[in-house]
Amino acid sequence: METPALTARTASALSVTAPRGEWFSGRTNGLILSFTVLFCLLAVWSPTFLSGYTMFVLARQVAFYALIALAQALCLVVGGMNLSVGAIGSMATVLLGLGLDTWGLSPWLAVPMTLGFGLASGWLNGVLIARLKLDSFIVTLSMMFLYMGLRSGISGGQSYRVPDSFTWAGQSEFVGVPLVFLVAVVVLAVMAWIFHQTVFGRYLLATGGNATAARLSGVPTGRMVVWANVLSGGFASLAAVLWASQLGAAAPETGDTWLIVSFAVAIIGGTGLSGGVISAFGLLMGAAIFLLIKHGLVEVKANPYFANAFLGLLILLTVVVDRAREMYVERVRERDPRSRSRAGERIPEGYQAP
Amino acid sequence: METPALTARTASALSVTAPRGEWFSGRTNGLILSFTVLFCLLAVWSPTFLSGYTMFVLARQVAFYALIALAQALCLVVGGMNLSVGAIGSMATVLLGLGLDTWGLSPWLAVPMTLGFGLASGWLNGVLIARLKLDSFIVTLSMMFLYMGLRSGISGGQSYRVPDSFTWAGQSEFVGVPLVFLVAVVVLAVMAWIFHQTVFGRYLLATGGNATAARLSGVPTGRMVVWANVLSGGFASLAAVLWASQLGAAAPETGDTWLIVSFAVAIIGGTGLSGGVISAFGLLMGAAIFLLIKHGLVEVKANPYFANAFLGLLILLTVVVDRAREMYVERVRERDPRSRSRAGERIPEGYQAP
Amino acid sequence: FRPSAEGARLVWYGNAAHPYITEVRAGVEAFARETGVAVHCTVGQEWTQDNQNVNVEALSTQGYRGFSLYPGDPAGANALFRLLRTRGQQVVAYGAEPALPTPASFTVATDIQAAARTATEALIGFMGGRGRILNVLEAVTDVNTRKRDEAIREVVARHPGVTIAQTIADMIQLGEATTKIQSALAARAAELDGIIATGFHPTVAAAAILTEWHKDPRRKRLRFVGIDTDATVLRAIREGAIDATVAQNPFGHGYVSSALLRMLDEGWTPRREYQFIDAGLVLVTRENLDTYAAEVRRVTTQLVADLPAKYLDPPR
Amino acid sequence: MLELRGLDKSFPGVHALSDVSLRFAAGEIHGLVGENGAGKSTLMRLVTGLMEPDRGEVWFAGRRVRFRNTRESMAEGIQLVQQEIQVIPESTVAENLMLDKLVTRGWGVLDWPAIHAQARKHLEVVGLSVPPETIAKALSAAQKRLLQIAKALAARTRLLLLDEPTSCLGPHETAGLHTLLRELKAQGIALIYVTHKLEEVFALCDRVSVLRDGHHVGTHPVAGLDHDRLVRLMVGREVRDDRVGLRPVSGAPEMLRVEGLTRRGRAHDISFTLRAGEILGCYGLVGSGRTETARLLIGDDRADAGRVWVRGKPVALRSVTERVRRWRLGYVSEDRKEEGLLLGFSVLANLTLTVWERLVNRWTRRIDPASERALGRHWVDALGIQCGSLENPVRNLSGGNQQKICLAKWLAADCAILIIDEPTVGVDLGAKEQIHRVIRDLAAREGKAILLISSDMPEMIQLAHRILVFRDRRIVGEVVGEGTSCRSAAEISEAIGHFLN
Ligand SMILES: Nc1ncnc2c1ncn2[C@@H]1O[C@H](COP(=O)(O)OP(=O)(O)OP(=O)(O)O)[C@@H](O)[C@H]1O
Ligand SMILES: Nc1ncnc2c1ncn2[C@@H]1O[C@H](COP(=O)(O)OP(=O)(O)OP(=O)(O)O)[C@@H](O)[C@H]1O
Ligand SMILES: [Mg+2]
Ligand SMILES: [Mg+2]
Repeated sequence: METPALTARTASALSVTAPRGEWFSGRTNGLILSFTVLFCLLAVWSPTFLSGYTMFVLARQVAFYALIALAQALCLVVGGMNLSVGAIGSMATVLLGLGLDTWGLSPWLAVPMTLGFGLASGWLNGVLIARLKLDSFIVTLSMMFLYMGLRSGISGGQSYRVPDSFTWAGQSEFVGVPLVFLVAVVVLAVMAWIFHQTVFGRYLLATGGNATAARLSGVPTGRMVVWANVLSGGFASLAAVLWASQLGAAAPETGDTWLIVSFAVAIIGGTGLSGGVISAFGLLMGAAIFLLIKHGLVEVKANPYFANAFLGLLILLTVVVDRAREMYVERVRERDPRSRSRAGERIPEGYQAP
Repeated sequence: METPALTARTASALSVTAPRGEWFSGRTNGLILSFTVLFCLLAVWSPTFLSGYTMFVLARQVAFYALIALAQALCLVVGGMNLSVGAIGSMATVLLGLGLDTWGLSPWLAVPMTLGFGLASGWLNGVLIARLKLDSFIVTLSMMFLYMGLRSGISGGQSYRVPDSFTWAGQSEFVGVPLVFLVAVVVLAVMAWIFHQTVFGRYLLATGGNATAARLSGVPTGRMVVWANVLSGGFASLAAVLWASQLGAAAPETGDTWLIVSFAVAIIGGTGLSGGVISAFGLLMGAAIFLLIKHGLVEVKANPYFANAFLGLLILLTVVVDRAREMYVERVRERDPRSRSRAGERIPEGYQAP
Repeated sequence: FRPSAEGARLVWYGNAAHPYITEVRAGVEAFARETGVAVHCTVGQEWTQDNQNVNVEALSTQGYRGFSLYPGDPAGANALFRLLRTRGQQVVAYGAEPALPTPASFTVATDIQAAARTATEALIGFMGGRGRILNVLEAVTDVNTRKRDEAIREVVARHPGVTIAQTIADMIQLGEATTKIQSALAARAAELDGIIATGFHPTVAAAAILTEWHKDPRRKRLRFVGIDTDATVLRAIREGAIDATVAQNPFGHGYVSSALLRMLDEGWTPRREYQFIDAGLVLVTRENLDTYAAEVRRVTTQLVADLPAKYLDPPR
Repeated sequence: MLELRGLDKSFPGVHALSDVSLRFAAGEIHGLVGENGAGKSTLMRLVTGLMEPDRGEVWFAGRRVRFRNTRESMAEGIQLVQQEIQVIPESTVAENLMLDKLVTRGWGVLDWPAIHAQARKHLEVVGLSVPPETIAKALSAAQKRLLQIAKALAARTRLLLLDEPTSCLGPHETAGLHTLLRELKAQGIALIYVTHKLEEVFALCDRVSVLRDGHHVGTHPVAGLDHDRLVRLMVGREVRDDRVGLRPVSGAPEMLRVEGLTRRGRAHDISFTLRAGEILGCYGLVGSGRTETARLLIGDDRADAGRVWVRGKPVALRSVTERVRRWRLGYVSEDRKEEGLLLGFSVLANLTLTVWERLVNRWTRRIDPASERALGRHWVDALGIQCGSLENPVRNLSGGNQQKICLAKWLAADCAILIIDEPTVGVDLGAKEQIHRVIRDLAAREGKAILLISSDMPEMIQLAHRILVFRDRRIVGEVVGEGTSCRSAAEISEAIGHFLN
């Protein structure tokens, strides 16, 4: 029978949906490019940039950003969002502090308790969203206020002390690589593997891609939404634990800046706002780019009052350049019939259905 | 994910898309109900609640919330969002301060200049989104950082003085009703009229409803996106001007809390997150409900450290009750064929296309 | 002006663009001008500890010798301080005291509890020794808020005719502060006699609200004392809309901490492992509105003069 | 196998099914026909648990069943190919196909090679030769439809329900599908087949049931039926739509002239002219580039080369808006859900979207509500759109009625040139005739120039004055009448077939 040569309409390139795992496809290329350019610029500019210490502090910070973004991306991927990432992190920190400081528990008890809280709060979000069919925005907004109120009420703004046996994790390194960074990389790799290789991961993606179609195919979409939220809460609390460990104190204000960061890094890293698309590697790159820009502004002694303005311009520049690159790639591919026939397998990036 | 519940529901219920404009249909009923309950509770609880001063300050505050939410809703309605509402407000305030204080301009010059900036910044957002086909999230995020950087850079965090001839507007009243409130109500009424009755408004809605279909029907969707952003920027700067006028100073940090508030009020007020749905009256109600909850917490002397927690719980309660009411209405309508046939003209709420 | 100085060995870091930070910076710059010692001045984007960590860690990779820092989080800042100390960099905290024990050598700050006590005493004085107070607190994630709250309660407890009618809190932004204070006024202006605000945002918001409130002569006179010297506040004092405010000497925070860093860099050693230096405070009323700045400056000069004698040993 | 007893279902304002009792046997293909909105799709939904009946019982394999969702009905071996295409856009073809039966190596770990191998097998069955790794949103509508069918067939099935499965398939794919279905029948599977194409009923079905306005009006063995009788059963009256032939329009002014229009990879060297009052057909197999040509014409896609004149004036503007407004060019999209309708909006808004600008009061700048409603009413009546009320969101309408709205919106728009892409997909016989009449009237009475894209050969033959034949994204030939004489349908299709091979 006659089947038209298949030309792909669009795709967001970061999708992990091509199951053989195009870890480095499309948009990810753009991210790697931006990252490399930034990295090289900084390395040339500053003699201290390539020092072990700089790498250490940067890697540690990247790890946090990536974890927080992952917590956000998990909700985005099923078509929702989580405004309460930061608040869950905050509340988790307070619980951790209560456990370690006030109740004098050992870290081996307090940390699981904290993570348990994260999972439970995610579960609560998920259940409200999926079972009561409420909007994820409203639910997580309410929860954000709830936890923010609780954490200040409980802690009174007081940071909790944590024992040295606990701070070890956040401050130690492993052949020069911060433990925290290793944790984040392992978590991201596992999540990437889950999204590529397991039924669970594919179900999450399908739920975000088209909930109705997924449900008709027997995907328990409600349960998937709950799971996504559970994981989101879990990673938010994990980030909180690691942060407290690095900080050497459980500060209730932890998480106050996470909301914007989590969205920004997730989106820069190529997670689709409308669901169904995620790239673990993209999250890492997104976090690195975001942080390199911030670090770079300090390195070049940009007028600190205007630093945010430069940050904004650079983010905009990054996406505009990326867009230009995409348009160019598309143009080239269209011109060259050979590359188009291959396009049946690969997907032209960023093509906007007219 | 299964949450289009809210969007789908509101899409039918609140939509001003039904061209005869059901100003008080469906979800709006729920809002009025919540508002009335809160209002009556407060009136009974507190002897001072019905006093002139209370009404005055509350009305003024509602006006701000509603304006900010409108700025957000305009972008939501065309299927985007505006993370830079607050930053535009902030930058506008600084410009206003520069004009009035540093350059010594008259308010008649400084205010138009400020509003002009708002419109221009919205235009810039819109052009980047519509012409370069960039994601509204990323564009407005970058702009948020940009303006936040500029405002701190320019102002150094220092408030500007404003002359008394300027503070008049924010503090005066008109038979007991704050001028600011009147402005907001007029603006909302005009916007409601535009959305119901004019081609421009309908085109905005259509763009958000289904951009492709709208474009293929000859709706200039790109231009509509630009316009929505222009108006959004304009209203953000209007809110900034009124706020400076009320505060009696141009404080650069104006706008720092607008982001969450604008989203929360718009969503509570029934603006769909996925576009095509807006209700001006809903915005007003949303703002009033949000504020009454906040005021109520002060009235009842809720523990200030926990105040946010109560706020979160009450918002959640409001939507859960509303959801229950909808389910009930739906159930009743299904049971009773007579009400069903009457309901033929009205739009069934909460119906989920299978 | 140039935001940073070439060849500087010292860093002053302000957490965010904020009137308080601007005043501290004025102190640092005055120090640099008067002594000719270059100080790299830089300001962050947010008050939070994690933003401070990102920025200061980036700075510390560049080989500065000493840091003058505001602890974003009293306990959390210590990890950052420790990091700097292990790299051989000196740390002086300003503005607020970090959680003890701390790796910082000094804190130069106003005793916040003393400031709160002074303000409360003044308010009670204005109220004629009796009446009901609205207590307006600032950030609920800041432990200092609770300390101020305690100080206020302690003073109120000493005056039998005075009670706290209500406490409101959690306003780290002017809009929030305005909404809440107005709500409180709306709810119980009739029962109130005075308002105390112990933070920048509540003070500025309350000054604006009371200015408006007192425009209507039929309204009850509400006494007010705040803690901050923003222009709006000073203007309200001059116009008589509010009664007083407490100046906390931010100029001194900047000046003295820089002076300490310089001495540490020159090899002076602290007498004790950690010392708190009270930067003093001045109550600003209509009377000393024009002279208080000079008063504050005098306090600072005196402090700097006392440093070698009281807090440090000369280099060997 | 399946028995329905007194099924009843109402929606606000619509009694979609009333007291329907039917029996379906194993090893039988049971046709289900009826006008748009007769309740066919609703019936399917009730059987598979997508909706619950208000009253009545569903008996399957001798047991009363009450499915609450498709998972439960699928477990019983009931598969549904829905009228509306449902795919998960970001997922691959293989996944879309196998989502409910992903092969694992245990512990939920996927075995992609096995999944792809199986998927390839299932795709082969329906003749869909795309790599299983393809992202689903890259597929054309026809490919998506085949994917959906493949999916239903991939499962262990005892009862297969097909809701207008051939609505966007070409003749070739349709024939393939029918062969497949006959095989399934031979295996003792029960099939229910909903269609508006009566040829298919006669070619395929053993018995046929007719629904009208939600009522079951009869079940008949196909053997004893003829076309006219079936039409009368469905519509309740005679439908005649048998004008045949090509009569070139001459002498009328030239409205549209296209020369060498090219967009690499989508359409190549397209040239033709279109006169006022002329209906120019574009025929071709699925994917032959007709839709791409239309998109180039309306300016939604940028051409690499070629020129376009409207009424002799060169057209340079690129945006759709300009083309619509300035050159009065209309385009009825082939994809009603994605590109045609504002699904959440009311019927009225969808109908009048293209004319709002003309309904504006000069002074108040307000859209005149009375004329808007009148206009909406007019088109609802003219095309017999079943919509309950004008305020009903189009999402709630039956597929055929949605299609009518898509078309009506442009009929209302008063365009000088109208490009109509697959106008009658999923539209019932009576309405099809109405639509045909409207299209003919537009051309004949109002002198509109119409470019008609259709994969429906009879439709093409009945409407067109001339037919352009597309293949491989080029025009490969043109079929015209000779003088004023009509050609027979057979002659025309032979001529077209000649160009296609
Ligand atoms: N979800 C719904 N809400 C409200 N009304 C509905 C809904 N679904 C169907 N209807 C109405 O029920 C009637 C029957 O619809 P149905 O989809 O079963 O028709 P159909 O026979 O499949 O028509 P078509 O041939 O056009 O597909 C129509 O009038 C339709 O408007
Ligand atoms: N905008 C686009 N970009 C890339 N590929 C496209 C685009 N639109 C369609 N295609 C692909 O081109 C092929 C032909 O599409 P087209 O729309 O022409 O098919 P059709 O509508 O079935 O046939 P016809 O063009 O004859 O109407 C399809 O396989 C489709 O996937
Ligand atoms: Mg149907
Ligand atoms: Mg086509």
